[in-house]
Amino acid sequence: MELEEIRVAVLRIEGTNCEEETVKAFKNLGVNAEAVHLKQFYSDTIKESEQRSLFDYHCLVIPGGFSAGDYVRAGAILSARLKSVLRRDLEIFIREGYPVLGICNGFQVLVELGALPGFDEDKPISEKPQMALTVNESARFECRPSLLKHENKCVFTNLLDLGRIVMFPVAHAEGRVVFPNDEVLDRLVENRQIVFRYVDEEGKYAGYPWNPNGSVFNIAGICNVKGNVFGLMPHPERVFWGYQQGRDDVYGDGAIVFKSVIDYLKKNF
Amino acid sequence: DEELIRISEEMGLALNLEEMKKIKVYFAKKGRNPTDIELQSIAQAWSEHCCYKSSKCYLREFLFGIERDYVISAIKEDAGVVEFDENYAYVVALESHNHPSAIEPYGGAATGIGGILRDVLCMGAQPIALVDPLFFGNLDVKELPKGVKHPLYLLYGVVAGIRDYGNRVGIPTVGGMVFFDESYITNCLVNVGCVGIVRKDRIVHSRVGNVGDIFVLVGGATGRDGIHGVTFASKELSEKSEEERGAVQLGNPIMKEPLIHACLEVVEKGLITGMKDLGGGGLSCVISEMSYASNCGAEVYLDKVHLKEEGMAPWEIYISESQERMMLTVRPEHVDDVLDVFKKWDVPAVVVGKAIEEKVVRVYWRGKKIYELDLDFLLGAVEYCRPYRVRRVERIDETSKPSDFKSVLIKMLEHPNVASKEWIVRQYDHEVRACTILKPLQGRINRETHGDCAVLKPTDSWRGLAITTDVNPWMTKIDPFWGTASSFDEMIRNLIAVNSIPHSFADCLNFGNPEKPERMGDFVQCVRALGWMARGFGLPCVSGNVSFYNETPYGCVAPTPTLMGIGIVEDVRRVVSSNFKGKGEIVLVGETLKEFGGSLFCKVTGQKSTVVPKTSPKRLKKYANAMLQAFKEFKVYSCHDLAEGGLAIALAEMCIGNCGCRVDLSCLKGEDY
Amino acid sequence: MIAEVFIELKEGVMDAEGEAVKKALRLLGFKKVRKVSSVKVYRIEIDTKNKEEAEREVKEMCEKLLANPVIQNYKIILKE
Amino acid sequence: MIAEVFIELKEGVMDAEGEAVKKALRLLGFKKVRKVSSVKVYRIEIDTKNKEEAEREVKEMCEKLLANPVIQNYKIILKE
Repeated sequence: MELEEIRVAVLRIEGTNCEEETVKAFKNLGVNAEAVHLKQFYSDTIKESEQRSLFDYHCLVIPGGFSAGDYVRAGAILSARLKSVLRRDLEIFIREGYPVLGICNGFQVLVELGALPGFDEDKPISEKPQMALTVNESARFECRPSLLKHENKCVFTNLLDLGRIVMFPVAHAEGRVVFPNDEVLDRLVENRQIVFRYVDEEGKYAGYPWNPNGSVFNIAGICNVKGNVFGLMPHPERVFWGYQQGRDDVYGDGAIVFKSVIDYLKKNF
Repeated sequence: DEELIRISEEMGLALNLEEMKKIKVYFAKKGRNPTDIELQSIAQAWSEHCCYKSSKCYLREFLFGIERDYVISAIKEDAGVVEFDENYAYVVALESHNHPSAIEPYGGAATGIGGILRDVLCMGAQPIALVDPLFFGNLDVKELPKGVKHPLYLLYGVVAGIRDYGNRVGIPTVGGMVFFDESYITNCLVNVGCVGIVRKDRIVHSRVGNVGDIFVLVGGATGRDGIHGVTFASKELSEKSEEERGAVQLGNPIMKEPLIHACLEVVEKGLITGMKDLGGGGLSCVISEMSYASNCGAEVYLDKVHLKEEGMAPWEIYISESQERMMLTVRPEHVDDVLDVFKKWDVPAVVVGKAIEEKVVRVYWRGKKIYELDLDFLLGAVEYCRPYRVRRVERIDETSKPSDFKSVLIKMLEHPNVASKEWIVRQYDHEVRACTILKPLQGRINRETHGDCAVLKPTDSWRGLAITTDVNPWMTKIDPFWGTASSFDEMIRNLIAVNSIPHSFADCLNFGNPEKPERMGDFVQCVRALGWMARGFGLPCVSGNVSFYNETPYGCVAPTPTLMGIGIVEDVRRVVSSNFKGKGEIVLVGETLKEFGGSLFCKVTGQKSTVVPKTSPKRLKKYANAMLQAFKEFKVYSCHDLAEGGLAIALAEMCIGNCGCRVDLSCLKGEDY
Repeated sequence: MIAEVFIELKEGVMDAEGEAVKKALRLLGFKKVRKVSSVKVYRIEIDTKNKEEAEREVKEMCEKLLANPVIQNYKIILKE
Repeated sequence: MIAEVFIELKEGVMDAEGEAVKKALRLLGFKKVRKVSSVKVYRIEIDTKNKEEAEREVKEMCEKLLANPVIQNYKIILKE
């Protein structure tokens, strides 16, 4: 499909914060993207002109922030609301290979929703969550730069060479990856679903502060089996431009995530 | 007369005898007795917090009226509005939230952030950055007076409040400072500042648009929380302050976040003619101030206000300071569109009254008129040029060379006022909105050091805004005049250090009880110094706040004129960070004199000196221009200003950021200090 | 009808908040503290005719929103 | 000795978390929910010889760190 035809929805409810810079990132690459309030997908109190369906878009992004104040657990309320109003559409959307991206709070929502780790292709949203993102080991909010090693490719990183180290900043209080048992981790490794891991300057899998939250296996971002649903705690939209990380070149490390998904959509749809 | 005083105490009006007499005369002429709602409303309007009655005459004399063509609106409104470039203006506000934070640190600090965000929002601006200058008692305090919380408890509570509110509302906290001194043991200071950006053709003023406009109250429901918050801030804290729980309001960031979006949407669509936030004094102050500023009056129907609790008396509704509320004035034909926008964002909005021709405010409750006051009387307010006595600073200088430099340096680096505040900065999301170019912590990853300013890039152009906050209470405690002048000097140097052009500043003046002449003397000295430096340098003061009564029977705060400086960065790609880059010569700019008054060296070694560093605006201007010229002509790798701890600490901070350095001091003339 | 929902971390899942509180308490001089665990409790007032219905409704709330089975256990106590 | 400390907001103080959870539950279809209030509970294991000493220690912990008497009430339950 053509660049101009691509339409991206960046989901928002009260408390999401990073939708504007995420929309700007896509727009700068020539696609039309808009911030869409969850109510616009289902509520009849919304004016006709503003009502939307998930299939008006080719990519869904759940941005960073504190959806519903992060009460109960980060992302819990938004994922419960998503599950109750959009579950059927979302399952079709994922099964047909459309890309879904969850950044920081978005990753927490995808995990609570059961869309990640997403082992079962024909049932993209599992009944029960199969992993959790819980309070950081430092029991504090962490806003710091973090270095990530690219372990495996997915729809959102296929233009990035394997093994490359990039800098995306992190800003979260509940980003520690926890699995119910080791078997889940082994399957993720086996299926090559681990996309990014926290590393130090020499590329080694170091502890705090390089691993800002104490995640198992230094996991920073994973994708589902098909590779079209991707969730990560660091913020690529905050290093889209070079000047955002003190570099002279035009694009920063984060731009590759947005370029890859556009390239995927142009080739496959 | 005793009866008047009794009434003032009983109703918590915090008004003195003279003010109560003024009210009696007014109502005698009216031929009727005042209702309780009228008395409460007058008490709010005449409180120190709302009308600056003890400070206005000195502020006007020394500080106001520094004109610069690029200033659009200064001092008169909730926030200063200054030109940023051809089509954008930036908005600045700095305020204090001291009294509630001493009682409930978490809620006090959070509502402080909520209030300052609304001051910027009501000019129609999108908030883009927050700063939090904080002042606490010394951490190693042994015993505390009864009912006073430990500085560590207050620090954790305040930082948690700012973190949870600022992060949730999605505005980056990019700067601030933390200062520890025993004078803050019983009175911690929580100052908060905010900067916003607005298109020039979208600026909204905090006054009624025109007669016939409809008042629309938007945001949270009204409850009993925060009643007398303003009068509570206008008297000394005492042990029993703890019972005045009502005076502490609690913020709700998840109600505030959509409120910001909704307000900006109605501004964007040009649907409103005026907007003002409900801060101190609640509905009473906002209605009267908006009408008074447009020379018109207002009719208000209290039954329309949506309430949080049942059974509230009309006066409680009228002066309640519940959080997250804004007042809009809207042309009648736009009211429905405005209500629609707020419904989409799940933010309650309701029509509560309309603007009328006659300069009077009438309030109706269940169809009955229960309040009618002339605005000139209500807001003509009372003003004092309080007597003051300036204390003489006699010169003492008992400083001498320390025997062991190394141990002194270690002690200076360990001191809480110099030690790294990374554990606080890392808890604030200082990068949300992706416009933070120069971060508060600079240098190699996970080895960062403190920078002088944060720099933001608010629009699509390469033009940026540098923000810093500064004051040195050790110096102002010894010599209020030269201490304030040096703090202004340090603020300018912070702005220069990142290659930004000093453009404007806001102040928040925290002092003790104005009824005591020597406290008033300190205040006048500080304001005089500020006026002298700002006028001499040519830097306009665009917004400010005065917080008196920061005093308890146990002690009074050091004179604390907190300053927030704003600089213009012509091209964000040429900002300069403070850590060494491993190459280039080290150049020290400026003279080094033996001025140890209020210095870290004296604090650490216990030696005594009252020679506070002196400065002059002309010389400062010359240095500033020379530095800015140097940035243009030479490749400057890094730059840092010398503050607490002088050259030693400045060099240490620059090394911590990246790598070491070798320095030969023999070229410095004069004694070796 | 009032239901109290207790949500606690499962055995083996590190309780970061509990650790932080323990450290702070020891800093303040409470040396005898051995372990602190944090528990989240929601007190829900619900209009149901009888206890069974309330129990069923609250249980569903825990499954759908309040507890994440991977790391948390929940316990419901009903009160008149 | 195990002490359970219940920390709750006082009457009239707005419970932002309670409000958010109530709104979410009603949006999920639990219309019968009338009110939700959030309660923080700490389970503290402490080495003290007897109940009185434990009670006194934990009470002091609440005063100094765990609760702010201005806006919160606390209740201590001791268990063997």
